[in-house]
Amino acid sequence: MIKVLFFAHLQEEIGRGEMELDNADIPVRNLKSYLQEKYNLSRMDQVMVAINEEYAVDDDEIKDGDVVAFIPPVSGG
Amino acid sequence: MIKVLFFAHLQEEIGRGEMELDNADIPVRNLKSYLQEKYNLSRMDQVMVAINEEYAVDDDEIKDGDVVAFIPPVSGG
Amino acid sequence: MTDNFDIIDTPIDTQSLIDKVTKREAGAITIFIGTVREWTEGKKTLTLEYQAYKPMAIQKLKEIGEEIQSKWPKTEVAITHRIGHLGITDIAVVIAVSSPHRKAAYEANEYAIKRIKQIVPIWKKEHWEDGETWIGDQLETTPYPSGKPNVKDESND
Amino acid sequence: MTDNFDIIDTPIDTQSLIDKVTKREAGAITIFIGTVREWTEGKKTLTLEYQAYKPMAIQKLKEIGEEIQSKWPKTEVAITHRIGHLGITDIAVVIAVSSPHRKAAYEANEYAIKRIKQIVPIWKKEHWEDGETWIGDQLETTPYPSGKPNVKDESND
Repeated sequence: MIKVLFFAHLQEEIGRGEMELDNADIPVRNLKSYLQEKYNLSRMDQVMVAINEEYAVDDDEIKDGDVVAFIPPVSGG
Repeated sequence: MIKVLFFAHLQEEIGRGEMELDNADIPVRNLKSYLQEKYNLSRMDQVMVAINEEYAVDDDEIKDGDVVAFIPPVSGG
Repeated sequence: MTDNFDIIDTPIDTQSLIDKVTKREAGAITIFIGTVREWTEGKKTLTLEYQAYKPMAIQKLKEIGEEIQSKWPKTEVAITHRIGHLGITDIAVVIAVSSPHRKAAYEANEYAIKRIKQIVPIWKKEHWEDGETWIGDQLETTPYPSGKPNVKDESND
Repeated sequence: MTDNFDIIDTPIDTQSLIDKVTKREAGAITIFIGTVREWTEGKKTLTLEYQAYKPMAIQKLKEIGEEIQSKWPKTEVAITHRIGHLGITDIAVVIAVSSPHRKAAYEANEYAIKRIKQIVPIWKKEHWEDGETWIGDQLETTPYPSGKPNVKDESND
């Protein structure tokens, strides 16, 4: 099981801020495509992914128990 | 009559912060030399003069009623 | 100095950040206060809403502090970002930097706000008279080819 | 905005300066706080004493505010300098600048402290363990050939 977090416009498009999935042992890229298609998400090419609170790249492998966060372009400050 | 103000090390060398003089109608340069000699003032080449709260140059004429301030290098902030 | 970096949902007390960085070795403290501005490029903001991925945001603020102390030795850094609903003139972020000398205090402070806008997972939703939008969402900037976000144009730029 | 510029002999309340520059048009406020540092080039400061030619100093602070508003439009500026005896970590000067955008707020703030050190008639006397000296007196810098003081090396430089 992995925990997936969504923020900002993604949270609104999906209708919730987190979900649990059993898509472990796949690269970030695949989870991204899967969710993009399933929820018809917009602007996913601008969205970063963090695994366990650290920025990850598309090739990084998601492991069982990971917390994966989808991070749209930040706008704090 | 003119009023003359001294600050910082000049105030301490002269022993007071202000005095009244009747040296009107002379340029700043002359008042400066007069006081430097009379009180044996140090580092007068670094000292600025203000007439009525505005920086003046050596050629500026001091007029009756002026307030003349001797301003050592400033060190605020 | 973990508690120098925080995300809160209540008003930020600027003085408490000043107190955190005040020390006998410091001759200069710089503070940056980001406030909610009413007008941005002709659009009137009514309120703002900030959302954060809080544990990661605090971690990233802490990393920014470490970057600063590495680049500008003998500095002390404190940053608090507010989340939730904010009105015009409300404070969204306060950055405090102390340093023995002022040049480092200015440079490090400006570096901090730039880095916040690059790497800290906080999002702003603008509520205008005619609608609302998550910023970042709206900017249509270039994607992140390197896997790292770029600096973007934001409220106090 | 004359009352935005002041010389006082009591502790400076930073928040009051923030309040003076806060406005709906501002997205950024920068604050500079000059504090009394304990060590300067190996010498230990015990206390400091600041003296001002008060009416001229307030006038010069006001002029610095006008220079800033002319160089960086839509800024608001407030400066208070403290005089008298100050201990280590006490605040000597606070500069607050607000601006719609942050770049101007940083630049204008740094400009203000530089100008204070050039043109505002305030003097600092250092009280060390082994004596006391008026700073400026001690620096042996070049004279002012142009009739205008130069920037000098000071406490928070």
